[in-house]
Amino acid sequence: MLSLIVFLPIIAGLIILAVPSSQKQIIRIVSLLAALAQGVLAVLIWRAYDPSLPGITAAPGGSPLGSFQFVEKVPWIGLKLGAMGSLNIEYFLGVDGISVTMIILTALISAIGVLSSWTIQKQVKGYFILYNLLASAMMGCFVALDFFLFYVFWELMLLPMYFLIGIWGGPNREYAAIKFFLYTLFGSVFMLLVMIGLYFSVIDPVTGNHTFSLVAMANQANYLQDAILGPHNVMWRYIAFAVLFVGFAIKVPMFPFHTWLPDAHVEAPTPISVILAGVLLKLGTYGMMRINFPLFPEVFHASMYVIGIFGAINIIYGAFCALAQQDLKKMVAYSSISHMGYVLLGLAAGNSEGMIGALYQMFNHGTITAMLFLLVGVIYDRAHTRQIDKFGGLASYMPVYAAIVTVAWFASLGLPGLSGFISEALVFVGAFSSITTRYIAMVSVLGIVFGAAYLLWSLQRMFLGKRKPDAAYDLEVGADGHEHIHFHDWKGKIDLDGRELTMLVPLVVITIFLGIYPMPVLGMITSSVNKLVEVLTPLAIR
Amino acid sequence: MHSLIQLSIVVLLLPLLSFVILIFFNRRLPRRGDFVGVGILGTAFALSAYIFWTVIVQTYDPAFRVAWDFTWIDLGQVPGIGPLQIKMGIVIDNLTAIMLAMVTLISLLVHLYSTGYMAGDKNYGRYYAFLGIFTFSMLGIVLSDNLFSIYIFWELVGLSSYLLIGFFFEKDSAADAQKKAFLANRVGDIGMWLGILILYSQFHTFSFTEIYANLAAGKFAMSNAWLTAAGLLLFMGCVGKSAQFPLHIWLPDAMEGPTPVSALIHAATMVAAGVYFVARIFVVLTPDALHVIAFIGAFTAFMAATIAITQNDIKRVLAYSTVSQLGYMVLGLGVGAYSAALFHLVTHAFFKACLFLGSGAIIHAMHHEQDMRWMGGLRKHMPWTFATFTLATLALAGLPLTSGFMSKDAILAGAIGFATAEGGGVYYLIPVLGFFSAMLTAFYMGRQIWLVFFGESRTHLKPADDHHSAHHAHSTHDTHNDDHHAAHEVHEVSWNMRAPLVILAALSVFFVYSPNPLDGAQGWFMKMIQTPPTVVGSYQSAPSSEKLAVGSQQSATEGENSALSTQHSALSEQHSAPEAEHSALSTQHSALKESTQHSALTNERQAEIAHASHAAHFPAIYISSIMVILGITLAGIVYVFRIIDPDKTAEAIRPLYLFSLNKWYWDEIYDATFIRGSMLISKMLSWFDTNIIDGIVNGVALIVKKVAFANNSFDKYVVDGLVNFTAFSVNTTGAVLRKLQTGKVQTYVVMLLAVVFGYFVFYFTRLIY
Amino acid sequence: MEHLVPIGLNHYLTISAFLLGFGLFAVMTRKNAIVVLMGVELILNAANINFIAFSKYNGGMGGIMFSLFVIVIAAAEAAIALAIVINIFKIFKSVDVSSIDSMKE
Amino acid sequence: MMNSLTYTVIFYLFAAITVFSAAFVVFSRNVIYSAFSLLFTFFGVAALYVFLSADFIAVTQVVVYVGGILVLLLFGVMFTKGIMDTEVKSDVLHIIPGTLILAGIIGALLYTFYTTHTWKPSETQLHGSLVERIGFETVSHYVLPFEMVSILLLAALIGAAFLARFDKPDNKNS
Repeated sequence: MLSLIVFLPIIAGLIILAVPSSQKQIIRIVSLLAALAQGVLAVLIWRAYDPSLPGITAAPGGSPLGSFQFVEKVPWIGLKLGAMGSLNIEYFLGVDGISVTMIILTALISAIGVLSSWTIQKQVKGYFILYNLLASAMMGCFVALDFFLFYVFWELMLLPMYFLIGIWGGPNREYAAIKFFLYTLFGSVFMLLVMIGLYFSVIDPVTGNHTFSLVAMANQANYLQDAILGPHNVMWRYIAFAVLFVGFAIKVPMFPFHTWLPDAHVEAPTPISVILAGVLLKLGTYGMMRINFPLFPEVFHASMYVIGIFGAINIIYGAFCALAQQDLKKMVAYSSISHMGYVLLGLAAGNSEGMIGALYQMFNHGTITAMLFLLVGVIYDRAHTRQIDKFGGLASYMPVYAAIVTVAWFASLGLPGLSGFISEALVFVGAFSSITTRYIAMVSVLGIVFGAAYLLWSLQRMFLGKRKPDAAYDLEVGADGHEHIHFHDWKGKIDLDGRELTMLVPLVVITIFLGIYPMPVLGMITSSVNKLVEVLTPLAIR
Repeated sequence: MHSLIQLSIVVLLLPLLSFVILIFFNRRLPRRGDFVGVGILGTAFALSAYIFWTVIVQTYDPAFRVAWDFTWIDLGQVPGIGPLQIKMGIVIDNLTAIMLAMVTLISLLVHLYSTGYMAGDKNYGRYYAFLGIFTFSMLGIVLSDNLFSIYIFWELVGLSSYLLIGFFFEKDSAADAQKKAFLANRVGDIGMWLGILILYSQFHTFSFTEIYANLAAGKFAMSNAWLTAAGLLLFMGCVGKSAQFPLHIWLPDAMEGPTPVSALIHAATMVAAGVYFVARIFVVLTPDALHVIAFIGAFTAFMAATIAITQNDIKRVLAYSTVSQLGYMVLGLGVGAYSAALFHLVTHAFFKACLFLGSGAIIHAMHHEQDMRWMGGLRKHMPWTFATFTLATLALAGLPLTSGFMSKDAILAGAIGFATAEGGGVYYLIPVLGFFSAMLTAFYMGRQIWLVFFGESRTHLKPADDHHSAHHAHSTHDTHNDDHHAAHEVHEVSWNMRAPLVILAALSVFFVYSPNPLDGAQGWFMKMIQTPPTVVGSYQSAPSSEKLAVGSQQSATEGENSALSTQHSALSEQHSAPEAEHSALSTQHSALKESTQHSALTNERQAEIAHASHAAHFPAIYISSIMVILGITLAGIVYVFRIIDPDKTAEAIRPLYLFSLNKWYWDEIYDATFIRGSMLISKMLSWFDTNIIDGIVNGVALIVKKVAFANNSFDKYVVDGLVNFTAFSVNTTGAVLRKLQTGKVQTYVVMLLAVVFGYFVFYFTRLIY
Repeated sequence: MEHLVPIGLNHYLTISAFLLGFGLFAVMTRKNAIVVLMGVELILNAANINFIAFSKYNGGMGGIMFSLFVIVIAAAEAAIALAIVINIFKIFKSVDVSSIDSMKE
Repeated sequence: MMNSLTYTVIFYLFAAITVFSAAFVVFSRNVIYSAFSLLFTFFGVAALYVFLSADFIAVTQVVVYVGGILVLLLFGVMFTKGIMDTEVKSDVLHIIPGTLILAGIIGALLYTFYTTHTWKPSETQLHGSLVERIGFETVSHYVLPFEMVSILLLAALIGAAFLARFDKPDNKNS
């Protein structure tokens, strides 16, 4: 099941490989079918998933596999290394509440990304092959339970992303692609070191060999006492945690490591922005929840304060930077940074409300930001500019577009009734309830105001009022006496067309539905996250 | 589930239904679907009226309360806490029933009124949809039984307010105003949210009942200062929503919205929600917090009144008047005059809605002329409007026989009582400001009535270009405007706009609320809404037994009757002995009342204030009547008899005049500090981001690149040089040695043998030496 | 004749040394491939003499048997070598060993 | 058994024939002369074998070398060029290093032989005819090398016949 959902896009990619590159429509349809099939599988997994099982089994005596579901575990690479012992890598897949949420998100965003890629005209075949590779790698990251396998998928993701930005991007694409690539690679190199260190510190309780299994690593009883990352080696454990954290934080992206994001977003084509913001950023925080924190619980507990401060900086700093942007897409990119700060803050709280909120925020940010980037893409397709000042009064001429923009913008600023609110609220509830992060939460609340400020301001400048003199479009009086809008070389429908509505309406519906009744998602994640929190809480406090 | 709960759910969801129908289908319905909105609101009002009838008239029990909740979010088995759920629920008590009826009634009237006022607007259907979602959110606030859902609906009314203020979004001023309103509210909301968080972090629940029970049981683990902070932060929500100083700036600008909206949202209901919320959380407010609230209310009332006297826009005068009256309500809550404040809320809602709708009628009749300087003489053209407007004005000014008189008087009496109970001194500032504001209120309302309805029409005095531009601003949404007959075809509005005025004016008369026109306390309202005993202050409580604490907590969560109630009342009567009447008042037998002895000191304080207020009742009547008459007289002197020329007076005290006209320069101050400050910070941080952070990144990249280049040179000249040298030497050697490779086998044999011979030589040389 | 040393091992070795020397010289210096082959035969004969001489004075049969095999292999070698020489002649129209240097460089 | 003087004289005679004819093989400019001179060398060597009690080897030497190899060489000479062709006269090259090495190698070997004092002839030297012993050894101790050598010889002869074949129509085109 999981293998199928992971490798389905790659299969589609192979099929596309056999299609002549002139058959663009067939290529697109094959990709779409693969994405839809992936979506169906995701729904099946969601329906078959038993939300009462927590996933991680930390307690000694529990099943060494944990209570993960849909587990697939076969030996993959077994190398005898002589005096070094042997290298045992497993093909180990499985899901718990944390990953099943992300699987659904990934399937959803991938499908929408394919639809959004319909307008790509340049080298369609290559584009969709890379796109499918990317979709596979992302999905693989979320279901891999072997650290090595995770790492393979993690790196596999990098390559198509690099080309997708570097070939199909905007004018400054090479710079952005290189920056993205180097930054992420920088993080993952350290991850590799920690991974090897962990390998030599952990023993699989069943076989007695070293193992890359994350489930085994999450149980502190499996660590060798005197190994490099064993419980006695406090300093190295701190260093490993920090290094791993930086690796994931770059992906989030966390404050000092965030500058690749605006560049990458501005240059990337719309569907890639959607994927990047919708799924890739979540991998950073997902990695923290899956790997960084449970493997080093005592270090996490000691560094909650620091993580919280970085979260707060992300929230407020991102909001301020967004306020100053002239480029709409850049503004949305900075809003992503701000919103991912909520996730960090929720994680830093270290309690159930915060962590559940963080995970839910990951999901909601995925859908909402995808919506935002799609909407930016819609206007960019028409006007060929994203400068906020080049618009004005659009609400009169593109009412449907304006309505959906309003929903998306308000969802992003955390309006109750839309999904973003519940996650933000839970994050704050958690962060405030935790004594460690209480004051940080009090400062971070300012982010709510500034978030509203930049979103409403951009909304006003683009949609309200009247056309500005130097706007990127003309007005002409139609046959019925009303004013109509006219973009320079745009032949299509002025307001949203059918394809764009197909992309956006599901997201709007999800956003509203999950804002009113969040349990379909929250129900899946609570037991896993509660268990995670229990693992993370030191015995002395528990 | 109680049948009232079921009904209230229907009432709550009906406006939402209206919203959904209208937002999607308004263009396909006849008349853009306005009948859907009006019809649904009519139904909702009928049901609310039934609830009101059942609760207030039939039951007539001050302690009436039914509640129901359901699990909204289930967070599962949370480590350290156990099962944790976030619940949503509905509570119906007397206050809810009254508010429910009031909100649906005014909303219905506004719906009805708008069929005339907004007719012909191009977004007519959308307007009704927005009204629907506003009513839904407002009812949600009223019905909520927990802080979380109140916060949710709180933000939703903010949204609907945003949408309605910016209804004419093509005007930049409207777009600015809607943004300003939302942001100012957001600032208040984050305070409120932090307050909620403080309480939640202690008890892991949002429910009012559970929080109060826990507080009463002394389970608040943080310091007393945190509790005061929690109260003040929660009050911040009210500051934002009810436009109290320092967040009052958005409300006057919000008059950019359609006038019926101003009546519904920015006069009667939404802005009153802040006061309603403070009343809901009244029991957690510590004395310190209450003092702050009282002062803010008093200052707001005064400040807004001083601004109102110089404004020329008819709606702005009313807007500042609203701010001022809201200040009164907040003042009332701050001084502990709980029921008086809520009473004022209800009475104010009706007469202010009447005033706004009346001004709407005037504006409509004057073809969107809002400046009072160019009005005048409308009394003859619009008799219905004139009559209802005047009645509501009298109620606002607080002349006897009106509802406003009773409620304002009760608040002022409470203020005097408060000052007395707190021991005078600076606390007397509060009643003084209150009375002074009452006089100012009478003055500016008198001015307004005179300028609008009396004298001769001054339309022709208006400068032409000003007239034109003002007119033009509205031309986008007003299809039946016509420049030519602006002045002389002013006539009374149609019945659908007149009827609401009449109904609202009727509700501004005293007998609706109390048989005694001088004492509202004898009316049903003050009987039904009584001050709840506070739950804070248990930290001060006398060493009462643990058993009582546990018992009180149980009974508090269980419900009304309790085995301990006799004991409690005995205790409470003991400490509130001085005045039996007020002790009864302060020890109501609602669910929370059992905990009286834990907050003994605070409740004693309440009782004392109530007692002092009662004593101050008649002085307050006299003083306020005098002040009102003074104000009206002054207005008469200035505007009717022209004994003092207003223009010359304004010249004489020009700095003060400008200070008032420019609204105390708050907008400029905020613009210079917060807004410019934020923009500056954002520009700085953005610069920091692109130049420093990204600069560091690029710098690192550059350094790496430089190093790479240096390395490259090293590589090129040293490492590669070495390699090339090796290659060169090999090449040279090869070139030399190549000569040896002749391809002739015999040459090789020669060499081979030469070597063998060489070996021989070597060997024998070794052998010899 | 008493001064004459009795015929011993060294005599045979001396003869073999001369045969070897001449054989080598032929291989080294003569251009004609046939003569080179003759030199090789000389070298083989020199080796055979040594084998048999040592075998005689040692008393074992190893040298004898070995020389027998050497003769057989020499025959095979001669046959093959001549075949090659004839092929070379067919290709280069010459049996001049020194002119056959196509492996140079 | 002849007396030692006769024995010695005959030995020296054959030794001289062998060495001088070998020298003539090498130094003669005419290939034909070389070939005939080689005949004498082979005979001389065969005689030396007789002195060394290896009568069977001597016979084999005569049969194989003189009857086989030498005839083969003569055929080779004749196949390649006309007998009396002037070009048959083979040139020399590397004459100086060749001479030096010739002298050096011979000198060095002789020096070695004569300065080696450890030659100790066995008590049981070979005497008389060895034919019977050779037959014995061949089919007992050396049966495997014997068989291998016969196969090698067969293969070599077939290969030589194949290589030396004239007119290979298959290869002409390639």
